[in-house]
Amino acid sequence: MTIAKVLVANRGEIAVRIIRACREAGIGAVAIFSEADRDALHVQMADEAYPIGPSPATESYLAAEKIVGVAKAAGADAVHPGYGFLAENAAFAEACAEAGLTFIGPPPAAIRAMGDKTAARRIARELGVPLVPGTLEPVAGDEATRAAARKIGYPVMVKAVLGGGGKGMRLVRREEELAGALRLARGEAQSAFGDASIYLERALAEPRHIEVQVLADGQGCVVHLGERECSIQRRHQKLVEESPSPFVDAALRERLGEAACRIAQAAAYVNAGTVEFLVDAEGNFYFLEMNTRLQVEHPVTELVTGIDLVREQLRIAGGEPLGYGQPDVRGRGVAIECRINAEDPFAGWLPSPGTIRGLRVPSGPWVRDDSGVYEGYTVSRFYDTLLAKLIVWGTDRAAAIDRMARGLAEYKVVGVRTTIPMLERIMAHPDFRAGRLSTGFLDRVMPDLGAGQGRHASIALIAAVLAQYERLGRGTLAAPPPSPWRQAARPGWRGRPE
Amino acid sequence: MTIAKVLVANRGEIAVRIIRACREAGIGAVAIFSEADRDALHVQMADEAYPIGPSPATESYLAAEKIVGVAKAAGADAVHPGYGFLAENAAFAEACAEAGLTFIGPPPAAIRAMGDKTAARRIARELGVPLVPGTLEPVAGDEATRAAARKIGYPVMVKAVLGGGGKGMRLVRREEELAGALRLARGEAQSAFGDASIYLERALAEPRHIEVQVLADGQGCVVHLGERECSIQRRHQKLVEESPSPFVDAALRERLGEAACRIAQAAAYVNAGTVEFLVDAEGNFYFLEMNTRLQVEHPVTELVTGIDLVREQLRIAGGEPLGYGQPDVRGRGVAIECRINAEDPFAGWLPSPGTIRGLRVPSGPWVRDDSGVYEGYTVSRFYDTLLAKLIVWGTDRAAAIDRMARGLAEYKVVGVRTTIPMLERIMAHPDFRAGRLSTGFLDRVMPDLGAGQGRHASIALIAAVLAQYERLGRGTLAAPPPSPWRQAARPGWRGRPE
Amino acid sequence: MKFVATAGDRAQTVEISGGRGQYRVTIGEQVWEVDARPTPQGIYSLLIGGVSYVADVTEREDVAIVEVGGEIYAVKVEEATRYVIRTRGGPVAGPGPQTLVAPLPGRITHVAVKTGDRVRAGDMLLVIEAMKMENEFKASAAGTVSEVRVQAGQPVNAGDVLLVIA
Amino acid sequence: MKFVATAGDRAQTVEISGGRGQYRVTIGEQVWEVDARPTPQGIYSLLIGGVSYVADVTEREDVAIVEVGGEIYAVKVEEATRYVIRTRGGPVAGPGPQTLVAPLPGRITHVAVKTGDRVRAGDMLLVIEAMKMENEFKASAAGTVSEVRVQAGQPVNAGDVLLVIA
Repeated sequence: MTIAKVLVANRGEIAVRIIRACREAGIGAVAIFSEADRDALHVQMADEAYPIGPSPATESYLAAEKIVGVAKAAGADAVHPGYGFLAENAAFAEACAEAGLTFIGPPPAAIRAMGDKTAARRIARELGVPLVPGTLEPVAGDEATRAAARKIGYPVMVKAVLGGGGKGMRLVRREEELAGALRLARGEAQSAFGDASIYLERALAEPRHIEVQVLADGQGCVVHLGERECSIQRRHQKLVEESPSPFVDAALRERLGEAACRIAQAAAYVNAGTVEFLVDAEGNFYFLEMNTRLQVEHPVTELVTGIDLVREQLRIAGGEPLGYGQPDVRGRGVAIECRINAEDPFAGWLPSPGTIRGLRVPSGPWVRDDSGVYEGYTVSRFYDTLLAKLIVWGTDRAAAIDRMARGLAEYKVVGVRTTIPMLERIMAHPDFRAGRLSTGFLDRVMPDLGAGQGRHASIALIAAVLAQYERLGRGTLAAPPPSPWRQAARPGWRGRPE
Repeated sequence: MTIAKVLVANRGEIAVRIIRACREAGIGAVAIFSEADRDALHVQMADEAYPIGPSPATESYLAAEKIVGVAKAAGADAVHPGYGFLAENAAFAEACAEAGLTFIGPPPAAIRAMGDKTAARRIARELGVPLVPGTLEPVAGDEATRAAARKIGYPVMVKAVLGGGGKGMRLVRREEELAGALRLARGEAQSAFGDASIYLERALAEPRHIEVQVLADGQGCVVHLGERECSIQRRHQKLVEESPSPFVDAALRERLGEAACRIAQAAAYVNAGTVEFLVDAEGNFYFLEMNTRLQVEHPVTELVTGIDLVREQLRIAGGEPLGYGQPDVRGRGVAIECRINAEDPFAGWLPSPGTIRGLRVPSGPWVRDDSGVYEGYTVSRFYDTLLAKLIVWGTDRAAAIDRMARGLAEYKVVGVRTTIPMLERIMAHPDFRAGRLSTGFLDRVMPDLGAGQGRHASIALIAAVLAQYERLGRGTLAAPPPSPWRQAARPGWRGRPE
Repeated sequence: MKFVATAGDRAQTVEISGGRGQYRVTIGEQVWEVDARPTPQGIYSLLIGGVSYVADVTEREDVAIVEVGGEIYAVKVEEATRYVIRTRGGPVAGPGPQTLVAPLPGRITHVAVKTGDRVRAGDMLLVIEAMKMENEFKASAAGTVSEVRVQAGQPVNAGDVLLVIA
Repeated sequence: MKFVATAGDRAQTVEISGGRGQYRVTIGEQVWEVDARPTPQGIYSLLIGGVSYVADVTEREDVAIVEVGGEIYAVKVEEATRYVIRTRGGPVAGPGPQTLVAPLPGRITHVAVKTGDRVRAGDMLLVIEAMKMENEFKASAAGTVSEVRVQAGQPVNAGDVLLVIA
């Protein structure tokens, strides 16, 4: 059951992350790429790479049958789905198994149990884990929904039963808005998940989004690796994550971790997974859902615990026992992750595809860049906007924030707009520094923010004029660098001059 | 005594490292640059940067008076010397103090006490710390030297009293070689240190080079941060370093650390310093010398202990107490550093200045790049060959080695030759993997190594021919990338078309 | 050489001389001695009075997007003579028809208005899906929809005119 | 198009056709279908039969230095016709005078031989200090020193002739 060659059924930074783990484990890595992705970094990093179809994901990265076929043809014995695409698709996990490929993730039954959000809520309820008040079954019909919403109490969240990633989700403040929100949410759910089923939850006021990482081996051993706080979001999508949460003390951590492990055990979970909670200002926590895959923000847990989650996924999928228990998992310091997206935060987070003309990536002490791009790479309009994740570690939260601010200031991306300037503002914000986080943070902070704040206005004018002046050939910019050393670096004798 | 603005009296990767620490601590950073260094990365990273003189170091980075003048003019209140240049120059430390500048390093008396290697040996002897057998005073006159060498027993090392960094050092196997070696060593010592004094030590057979990091505050508190193994050297200069040493067990670590702390205390040492030892195959250790500055290889200690050494230097220089004791210093896992030098390891390590035309730097989990260069940067012939240091961390030594191999394989430097291919071979070598290290390692392993090993010979031919074919315009390489998105990323209205 | 640099609503005359890395820049009354080094990637190292700046310059159509110290500026740079010719006729007469242009390629997922609708500033006009995000476009001023050129489900390219408000 | 590629002592005919990223390369009997993407930095992504290679190509004077998979090759590539013309005269006649040329700029710190000295392979000739390193140059074959053009302490540029052995 040892894994020798893994097909990575993904693209971008997470494909690169998985390929790196394979390389370090001495496991072969096979990439797949769509027509838009021949130049992608994961193609260059892999040992082998095969075309999988046209650029739209439905015809390539979501084409389960084709992917299984390539895996077999390349002689892979396992498939890592990353996150997104087919990562939480139980049918794909089954197709892998039928083809004799190890699916690096949980068993199909666990994916199904947690993929239906109302079924997951029922499991949590049976275990006595607190839930956000709401329905335990999908709601059907406007009348029944209205009644259920009234019973829960407004504001309510309308959520897709097969949801995830903020899709098919609507906040409803008053009964008048309910019918319209239902229509939109059902439509989104149908097109995103192929299923229009909806359930309701009470909307908490400015809750924190806190999630617990679990690892479970095939022998029934389950541990948790502490929590991540993911409250800084835009459009219900995470932008900044950290571990541990500044809000969670040792006692709450133990209760959250214990609840997460019980849910994983009840679902007969194996491999890495994440149990998400909402936590209110009083420290009450409520089970939200379980993600049956690696999370985008897994690196903050890695830097704090020292445990390589992708390496653990490979080991567990290969049948190895974890080999350690809860007391062996010890955190040190604080880690923060910022998502570097090709979006313009000053223009409503509008996506910004294009060619990365210049790229300088920060590094140095305790700075990690998990990236899927390089200088000269063209960001495609076909896939999501995540270019890279910048992750830092510090002995405490203040040190980690200072380090992140330093790293963001070093990060230069020329040619596409990115979230970097907004992330810099978040790191500098007194509420963020004080740990006053909630999922409403960005909406609360955003209104104050303009693009240029004027401190460097003159410098910007100078740079712009200089660029134009030089383009017109008036200054012939700087001395050209001295020509590189043009002789072979070989001491000793050179032959007779030709 | 709080430090608000630091002048960094150095260049290259260490200047960048120090500037990063200042930035994270909220301290202003002032760079200096020689004529050759206007384009250097440390100039771009600093808050302020001032020219300091012509390219030769004697007229710029070694021009103590000029540097003190710039520091005063810029309103700096402290000076960080980095390593090399003026870092172990007691007169410079005194000049800083006289100008009212805090020297970020030990007091001048401690620099002097340890700078004279025979004086340092006498201190160690008084403390009962074992020494490599040899002279406790400089030796003068061929006759007296011959007698001393006979008493010590051959092979002997001839070493400069004010030495360091492998300069003025000669191995003498037989008495016949002594006179010649003395002449060469004295000449080198005179030109490198302005002093031709020489002493003798017995040359151990394939010893390990193991050094202990210490931190001492101004209140008399001294701790050690464990050891580094630096046995992989070429030309007596380190190439690969790691912490902890695979050879050192807890008992030996405690004895080494205790000896290092006692030497620091005896020298009234303050700030970060390193005590170097040779260790023989039986685990006997011998004091070699103390380096009164930050070491090139300090990052491996940082990644294992979680302690930011440059931040600690700033804190100690600012008068803060350490705030922790020996039991609080706890290591986790293993870290390895590789030096990426502009040298051709297949041509006698010949320096390779030139322009870095292409650069791809590894990153991802637990990979740190401490670099002083960027794509397009021209490596000057005036300074040393160190471009960058690649540092990795792993839960154990095997994981760290696998990670380093992965990182080196990702590292692309086009335009200058580097040590990377040799470092890759070292990581793959069974002796290295087994921890069978000694200062003779490279000489023992080198003979087996040629440049191309033939596995990829056909691929190399294809790439070379393709480059020529495309340069001749026969293939018009690939489709040009789609033009970047040429419109301002602003949703909403655009004005009347012009 | 004289330029007019416009950032936001403000146009300023900027005079520049020198070259090969050493420049003198005059903005209004203020004179700046600038030591500048470019990189092919559009990253400039500037030393001005000892202070070190790294500025990114991305040139788009007629505007330079400059990023420096975490701030972003859109600066339109014109030779002074051209600026005078362009603006000699006085300011352009009041607001005419306005055109919503697709700023990026994607797919229209929703159109909220039809021809003849009156809209106010802030009213939602349409949604473009791109890079897995739904991007809402709102009216920035009041008016009447005179033309709707797209419908839901339709793919669009950057630069396509989507709708016109008179 | 036909080239002769020489790596080490071995010259091989290499035929290449195609373009825009898709090539057919023939070396001897073997045919390779190559999907190649360049970057301006000289970093090539190659896919050959599904296997992914990243090769660096640095072009120096008349030779390409290629780095791939941790291996380094110096490959001289010539158009086949030129190669034939160059080599038609047969191999160059036996060893003539040999010239030690400075491979990098630096300072001569030591000259170990003088005119008239006989040297053997491996004998130390001189030392150049550059980038804070002392770089020893040794004779690769026996001969008699006919000319010494430098002395200790003297700076040299890359390409300077340092000494000649007849």
